[in-house]
Amino acid sequence: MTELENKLMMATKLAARGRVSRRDFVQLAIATGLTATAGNLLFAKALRAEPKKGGNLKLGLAHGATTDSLDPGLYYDQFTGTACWGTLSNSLTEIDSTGSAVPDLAESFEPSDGAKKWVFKLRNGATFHNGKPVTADDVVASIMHHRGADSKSAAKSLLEPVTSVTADGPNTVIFELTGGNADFPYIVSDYHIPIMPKKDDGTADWSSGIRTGPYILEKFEPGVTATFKKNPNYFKSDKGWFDTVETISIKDVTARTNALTSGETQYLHRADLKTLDLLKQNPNVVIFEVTGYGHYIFVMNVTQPPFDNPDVRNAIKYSVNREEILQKVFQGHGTVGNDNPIAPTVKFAIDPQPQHKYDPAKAKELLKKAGLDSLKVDLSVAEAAFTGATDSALLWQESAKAAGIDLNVIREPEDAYWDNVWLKKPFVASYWAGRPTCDWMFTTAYAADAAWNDTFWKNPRFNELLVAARAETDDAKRAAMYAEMQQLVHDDGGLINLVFNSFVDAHANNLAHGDVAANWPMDGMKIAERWWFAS
Amino acid sequence: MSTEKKRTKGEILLEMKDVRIEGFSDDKWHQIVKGVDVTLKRGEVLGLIGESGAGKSTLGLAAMGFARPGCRISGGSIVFDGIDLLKSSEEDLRKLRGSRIAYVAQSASAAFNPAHRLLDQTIETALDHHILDRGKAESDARDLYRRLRLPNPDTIGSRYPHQVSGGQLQRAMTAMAMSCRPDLIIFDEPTTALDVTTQVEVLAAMRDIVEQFHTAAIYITHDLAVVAQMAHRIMVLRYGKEVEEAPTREMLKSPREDYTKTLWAVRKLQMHERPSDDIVLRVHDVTASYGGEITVLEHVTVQVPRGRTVAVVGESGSGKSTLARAITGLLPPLSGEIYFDGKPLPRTLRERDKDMLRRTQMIYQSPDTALNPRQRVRDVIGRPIQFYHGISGQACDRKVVELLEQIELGESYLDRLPGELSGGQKQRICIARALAAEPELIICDEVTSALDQIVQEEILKLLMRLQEETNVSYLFITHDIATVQAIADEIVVMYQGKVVQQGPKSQVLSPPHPAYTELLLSSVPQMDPDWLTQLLAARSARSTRVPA
Amino acid sequence: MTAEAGDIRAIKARRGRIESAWRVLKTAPFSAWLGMIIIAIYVFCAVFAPWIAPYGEAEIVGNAYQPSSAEFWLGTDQIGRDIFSRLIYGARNTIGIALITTLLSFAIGGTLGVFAAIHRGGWLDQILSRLVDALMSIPTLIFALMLLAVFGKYIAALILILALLDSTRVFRLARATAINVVVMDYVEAARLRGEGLGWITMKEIVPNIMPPLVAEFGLRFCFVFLTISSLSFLGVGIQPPTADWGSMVAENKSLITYGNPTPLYPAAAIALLTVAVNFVVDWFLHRTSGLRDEH
Amino acid sequence: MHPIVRTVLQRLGLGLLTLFIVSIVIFSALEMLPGGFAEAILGQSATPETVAAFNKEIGLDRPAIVRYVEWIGGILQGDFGTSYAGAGGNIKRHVSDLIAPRLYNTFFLAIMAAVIAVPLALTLGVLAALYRNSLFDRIVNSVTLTTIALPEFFVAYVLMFFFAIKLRWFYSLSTVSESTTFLEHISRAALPAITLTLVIIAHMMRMTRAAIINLLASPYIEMAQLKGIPRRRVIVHHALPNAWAPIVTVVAFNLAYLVVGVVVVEVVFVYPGIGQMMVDAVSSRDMPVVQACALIFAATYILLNLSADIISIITNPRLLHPR
Repeated sequence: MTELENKLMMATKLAARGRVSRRDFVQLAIATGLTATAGNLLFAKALRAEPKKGGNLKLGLAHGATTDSLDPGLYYDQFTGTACWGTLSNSLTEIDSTGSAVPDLAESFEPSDGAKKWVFKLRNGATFHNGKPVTADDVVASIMHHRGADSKSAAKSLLEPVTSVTADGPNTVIFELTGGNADFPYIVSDYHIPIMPKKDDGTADWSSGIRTGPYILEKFEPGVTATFKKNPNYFKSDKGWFDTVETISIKDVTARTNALTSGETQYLHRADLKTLDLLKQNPNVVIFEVTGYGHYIFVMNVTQPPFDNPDVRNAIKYSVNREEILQKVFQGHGTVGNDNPIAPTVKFAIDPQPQHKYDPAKAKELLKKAGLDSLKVDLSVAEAAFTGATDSALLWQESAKAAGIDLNVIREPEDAYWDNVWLKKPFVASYWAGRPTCDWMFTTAYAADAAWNDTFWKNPRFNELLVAARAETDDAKRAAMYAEMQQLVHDDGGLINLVFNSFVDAHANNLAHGDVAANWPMDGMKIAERWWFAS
Repeated sequence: MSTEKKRTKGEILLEMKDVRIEGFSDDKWHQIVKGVDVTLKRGEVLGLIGESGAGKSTLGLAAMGFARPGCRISGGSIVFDGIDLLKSSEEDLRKLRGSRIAYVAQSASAAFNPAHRLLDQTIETALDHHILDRGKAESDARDLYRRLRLPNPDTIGSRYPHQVSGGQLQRAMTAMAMSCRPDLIIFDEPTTALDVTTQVEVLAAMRDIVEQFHTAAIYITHDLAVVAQMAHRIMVLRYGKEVEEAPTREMLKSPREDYTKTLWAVRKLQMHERPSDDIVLRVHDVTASYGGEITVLEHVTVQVPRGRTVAVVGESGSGKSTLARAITGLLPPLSGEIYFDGKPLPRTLRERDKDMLRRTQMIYQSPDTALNPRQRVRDVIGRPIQFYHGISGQACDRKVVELLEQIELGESYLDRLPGELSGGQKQRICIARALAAEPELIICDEVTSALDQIVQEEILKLLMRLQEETNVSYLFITHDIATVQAIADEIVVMYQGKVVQQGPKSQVLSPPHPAYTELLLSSVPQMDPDWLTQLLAARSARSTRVPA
Repeated sequence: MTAEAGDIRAIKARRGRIESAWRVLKTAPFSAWLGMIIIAIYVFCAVFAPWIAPYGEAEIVGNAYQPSSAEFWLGTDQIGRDIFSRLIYGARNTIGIALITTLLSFAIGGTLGVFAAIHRGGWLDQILSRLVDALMSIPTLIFALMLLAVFGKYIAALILILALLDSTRVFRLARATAINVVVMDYVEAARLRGEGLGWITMKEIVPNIMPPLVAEFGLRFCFVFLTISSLSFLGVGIQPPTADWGSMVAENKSLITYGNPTPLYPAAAIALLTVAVNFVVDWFLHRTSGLRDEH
Repeated sequence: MHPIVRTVLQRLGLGLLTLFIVSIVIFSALEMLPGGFAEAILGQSATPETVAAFNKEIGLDRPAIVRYVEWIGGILQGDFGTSYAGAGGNIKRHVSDLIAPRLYNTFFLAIMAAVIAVPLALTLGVLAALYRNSLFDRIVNSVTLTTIALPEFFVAYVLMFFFAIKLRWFYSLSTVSESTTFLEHISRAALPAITLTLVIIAHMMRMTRAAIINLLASPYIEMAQLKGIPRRRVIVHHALPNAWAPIVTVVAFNLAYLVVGVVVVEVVFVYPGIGQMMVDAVSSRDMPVVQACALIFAATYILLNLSADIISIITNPRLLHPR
C-alpha cells in the first residue's frame, strides 16, 4: 500500500465521520490515480457508514402522465414505480444490490415440489399506514387484483403460471404454480405487485393509497407531483431516513437539470448525455451511473428470408461496430452488447465467445458461405424503440458497407411503433428493459411460444433447457444450463444486442447511499427507502 | 371671456411676407407656395381662391404657423399681432392656436373626432388653455350654437358627430372655432362638401357670426360665387403664386387677369337644347330598393333620346345614383321596365348578353376609384376593345392610340399608371374606356364634381364634342345646376327617390317652378356679392316652405 | 408599328421599371437597407451553401463541443459537427422549408380568401369562414402535433400541415383586404363590362391586395421557423441530421443553462432574419399605405 | 334590438357552431391517429387480450359515430364524460375534475402575464407613437421584435439561466398544486409569466403604435393640433380612443394565446397547465380529455374575440349610439 493509498484510507475513515470535505477527498483520490467519478463514489461509500435521519427529498423524474393511477396494475413507468411503489409500498420480496431476490414484506420463502409450490412467511409487526397489521389475506387479495379474465393489469401475464394463492393462517401464503419455477421470488418482487389492504368485499383497496411502505401518501396529482411524509411505524427501522419525499414529474431534460442545479430537487432522473460533461463540472452535483438490464437491440425475424439462414444472421451481427455506436450515439454510457440478452449483473450471466466484434472480413466470409456476394436488407427504426435508434442505424449503415451489406434504413412513424412495426416487420429496432433473472428474460422473449418472441426463434434444445432450468433448484446445474442457453441465443438467435444501456442520473452531493441495486434506476426505484442526506 | 377685447378695426392683424412653403415628394423638396404676401386687418375677411394644388390651404395653415407633415415653411415672415410666428417656439404657437387663431376644416364629419361629444370638443381648447372654466365654457358654447341657428342648441352638444347632419356639423365646428373668441379664423373650404340647399344656411350662419364678433377671417375656396358672399377682398392663387388681389366687387366686375376670367368661364358654357323623339333608353315606372326595405326609387319614369343629354339633378340621397344602378342591372328593380332601343332589358346584369352590356357604358364620379391603380393606360382602354370587338395585339394598340388622340391625350400616355396622371387626365381615360366599347348610351355619374372648375369645363367640352362625333346619348347625373345648364337637353329633377319635375331644359329652368326646384335653383350661389343677403331677405319675406 | 419598335418599347418599359425600382430603393431608410442587405446575405448563403460551408452538413469533423477556433469558427456541436457549416446549411433548409410552407399557405389561404370576399355572405364564404374560425381556435402547436402523428414526421407532411394551419390567417387577411377592393368602382366597371369572375379576380383584385399580403408574407415566413423550432422542442420537428435553425436551437437548448453559446448562434440567425424582414416589411407597408412621416 | 345585444347573440350562435366544428375536427383527427388508448398506455407490453379488455371497458369497441353522438349528448347536458385513465378501477375520473385544477393554473398564469403585458404593451405603444422615429421608439421596437423572433423556449431558458440559476431570484420549477398558497403561486409562476410577457408584448405594442400612427393622418388629429391641444393629449385623448378596435382585437388574440398557446412554456417550467395536459392526453389517446381541452381552448378563443368585438362597439360611438 503506497503512502497515498494509506492517506486515502485514513480519509475514508474521516469522511465517514464527516471530517473531510468532498473536494479534499476527491482530490486525494485523484492523486492516487482514481478518476474523479470513482473518487466521488468512494466518498459516497465512505459517508454511507452513518446514515442520518431528516431532510426533504425531492426527486425530478423524467416520467409521469396525467393518466397515472394508484392502481398498481397500471403502474407503467418509473414515476408511478418510484412514487407509488418504491416510496409508498412493499412487495413480498425485493432485489438487492447483488441482484438477488431477498425478503421484504415476507420474512422468508421456501420452494417445494420441484419449485411448483412456494410458501411465503410474512413479517411480524408489519402494518399498513392506517395501523392495520399486514395479514396473509391482504397478500392474497393483492395478488388476485391482477388476475381474472378482465384484468388489465400489466402483471397479469406475469402471474399467469400461478394456479392458486391461499392464506394459511394469518402469516403464511402458499402459491401453487403450473410448473416449477425456481425464480418465483423474483416474480413477486415486481413493482406492479405491492401488498395492499383487503377491503370488506374481499378485493384489494388500491385507491386509498394506504400501503406498507416507508412513507405515507399525502397528495398525488397525476402527471405533476406526489408528496409523502415519513411513516413513523415503518417495519424496517434502518430504512426510510427522510422526513418528506416529493416526486416531481419534469419531462423536459433541461428543466430537470436546472431543477437540480438550482437546488429545487436533489435527484436528476435521466441526465442529458449531451451535456453530461458540463454537468460534471458542477461541484455540487454527482453523476450517478449504473449499468442496468436494459438493452438496445435490433431483431431479425428468423423465419423470413434472408434471416432464415444462420450464416446471414451472423454476417449481419459481425457488420455492426458496437463500440463506435456506444461512443458516438450513447457517449460511452453503457456496455457493448454481445448478442446476449442477459445483462452481466444478472445471476448466471456469461459472456459468450467468440465476441461479436466489428469484423467486415468475417461477415463477408459468412455471406459467401451462405452463397451471397452482397446483401440488401430493409431496417425499420424509430426513436420510439430507443433514443438514438436512428443515429445508430445510420452509423451501422456506414460500417456495414465494408461487409458488402447494404442496409436500407426506413424511418417508421413514432406513434404506435410497437403496434405496427415491432413483431410485424422482419428487421426492426427494439428495446428490452431486461429482467432480473435468466428465466424471466428468456420466457418473455425467447421461448418458442412467447407472445413477445420478437425474433420468432424456435430452438428445440433451448426450449427444453428453459423448462428444465426453471424447475432446477441446484444453482450449479442451473448455471450450466443457462450458460448453454445464452450461447445458443448468441450463436443462432436473431438478436443483435447493441449495448446494455446505463442509467445515467445525477444527484446533489449531500445525498448518500450504500451499494445500489441495478434492476431499475434510482436504486431499484427504492431511493426514498434506501438513501439519506449526509451532512 | 367676453367679447370686449380691444379690437380696433383697421389695425393690421396678420402680415405674411414672401412666404415660401416646400413639400417633400419624389425624394425632393418642391416649392408649393412660392413667395406670397398677405395682409389682413382686424375684422376683415379675405377670400383665397384657386384650383387644387394652388397652395391656398397650405398658405391658410401657414397663417397659423402650421405646416402639414411632409411640408415646411422655408422662407418669408409671418407676423400675427406683433408675434413673429416663424420665430416662435412650438409651445408658444400651440398656445396661440385655437385661442387666438382658429381653424374650420373642409369636412366637418372628418374633422370632428368621432369618439367624443360635440360639446366636449367645442370647449376643449378653452379648457385646455385655461381660458374658461367648464361651466362657463358650456353655457357659452350653447349660446354660440344658438347664434349659429343650430336646432336644439341646449342639447345638441351631447350628441356625437355621426348623429348630426353635415350642415349642422359645419356650424358646430364654427362654434368650436369661436369658443375662444379668436382674432382670426381660417375657413378651409367649409361648404364644399355640402349640398347647395344646406350650403346657403351654413354660409349665412358663418357670415353672421364673423360679423357679430368682428373676427378677421381667411376664407379659402375654389368657388368664386361662394367667396363673393363672404369676403371683403379676394386673392386669386395659382401654382403657389398670387395672380391678382382686389376688393370683392371690383374683382367680380372687372377681373384683370386671363386666368381669373377663365375661373367662371364654365358658367358661360351654354348649349341650346335639341329636341328629339328618337328614344334610346326608356325607364318606365321603376321602383327599386336595397334589401327590400328602404325604397330608394319610387315609380320613376325617364326617357333618353338618341344623341342627346338628359341631366338628372338632385341632392345626395335623392336616388339619382340608384337610378343608374337600376339601369345597368346592378340593382334589379322591384317593378317597372327598362327598354333599350324599344326592347325590354333583362333586369339583372347576369341575364344581359355582351352586346347589351356594350351598348351602355358608365363613367364614375371619382376617377381615382374607377381606375385600377395597377393597370396601365394601354390595358385600361385596350381591354374593352379586346373584350367586345375581339381586336388584340397591335391593332388594339392602334385603336387605343386613336382613342387617346380623341380625348386629347397622346401615344405617350400608353404606358402610364393612373398614379402618374392628374385628376382630369384620369377622367379622360375613363371616358376613353367607355368610348372604346362604342356604346349608344353613357351614364355619367357626377363625372365633374371631383374636378377643378377649369378642368370641369374641359371635360364637359370634350363630352359635348364626342357626342357630336359619335351621336352617343348621355344620362348625366349631377347636383350642379351650372353643369346642367351647360350641357343638358332635358332635365329630370329628383327628390327623395321621386321625380319632382322633368322636361326640356328651357321649360324646367324657367318659372314657375315646383317648390323643390325653386329651392334648388335659388340656392345656387350667384356671382353677386349681394346674392346671399337678397336671397335670405326674399326667403324670410316669402317664408318659403322648405320641404322637410 | 414594327416588331422592332415593339421590342424597343418593351425594353424601355422594362428599363423604366428597373429605374423606378431603383428610385424607390434610394428613398428607403437605413433600417430597410440594413434589412435588405441581411436578407440578401442569407439568400446568398442558402443558395451557395455547399460552396461556402467549410464542412459538410452532417459531417463529423472533430470532437464534441470544441470551442471556436481557426479550424471551427463557431466550435463543434454535440457529436462533433462544425456549427458554422451547419448554420450555413441551416439557412438553406430553414429558408427553403419556410419559403415553401409560406408560399403554399398563401396559395391556399389567398385563393380561398379572395374567393370568399367576392362571394361575400354566400354559402361558400360562410362555410370557409366557419371552418377557418374553428381551425384558428384550436391551438396550432397541439393540432400540428396531432396531425404530424397521423401523417408521419416527414418534411413534406410538416410543410403541408404548417401551410394549412397558417393559411387560416392568410385567408382572413386576404378576405378582409379583398372585400375593400371588391367594392371599388373599377371592379364594378369590369362587372358591368361583363367580365368573367376569373378575369376580375386575377386582373382587378389580386394586384391590388398584394401589398398587405406581401407584408404578411414576410412576417408569416419568419413565424414558420419559430413554429418548426417549437415543434422540434416538442420532438416532432425536422428530424436529424438535417440542419435547420429551429431544430438546432432545440437540440442544444440544454446548453443555455450552462452559459454555453452553441444554441445562441442559430437563435441569433433566426432573430436577425426576423428583424431584417420586419424592417423591410415596415418600410414596404409604410410606402404602400401612403402614410407620411414628419420631416 | 340594440346592436351590442344583436352582435353578442349572433357571435354566440356562430361560436357554438364553431365549437361544433372543432369537436368534429378533433374527433376525426383523434380517430385517424394510429393506436388507441390501450396501446398507448401499455406500450410494448400491450397484448391483444389486455387491449381488448381496455377497449371494451371504455367503449372503444363501438363505432366512432355512436361514441361521438353519445359524447356530444353528454356535453349538451354539461357532462364532459370520464377520462379513459380511470378505466380499470372502480373510481371514475371525471374529465371536469381532472381539468378544473389545470384550468385554474392556466388562467392564473394567463391573467398574471396579461396583467403585466397588456398595460406595459399599451404604454410602450403609446410612447413609441408619441416619440416615433426617436431613439426610444427604435430601441423598443428592435428589442420587442427580437423577443418574438426568438423561439419561446429559448427565451424561457435564458431567463431561467439568469434569474433562477445565476441570480436565484425566482424558482426554476413552477410546480404548483392545489395546496400552494396564492403568494407562492405568484412567485412560482413569475418566470413563466415574464417569458409569456416577452413573447406577446411585441405584437400588442406594435399594433398600438401602428393603430395610433395610422390615425395621425386623420383630419380630426390635424384639427386637434390646430386647436392648440398639446401633443400628448392629442395622442391619448384624440388618437387612442379611436384606435381601440384594432388594439383590442390584437390584445384578445394574444390573451387567447396566453391560454391556448403556452404548452412550450408549461413544459419548460413544469407548470401544470392545461396545454401540457392536452399534449399528454393526445399521446395517450385519452379522447374525452382531448376533446374537453379542445373545446375549452376554442371557447376561450371565441369568448375573447367576442369581448374584443363588444369593446370595439362600446368604444365606437357610431355603433354604440346609432342615429
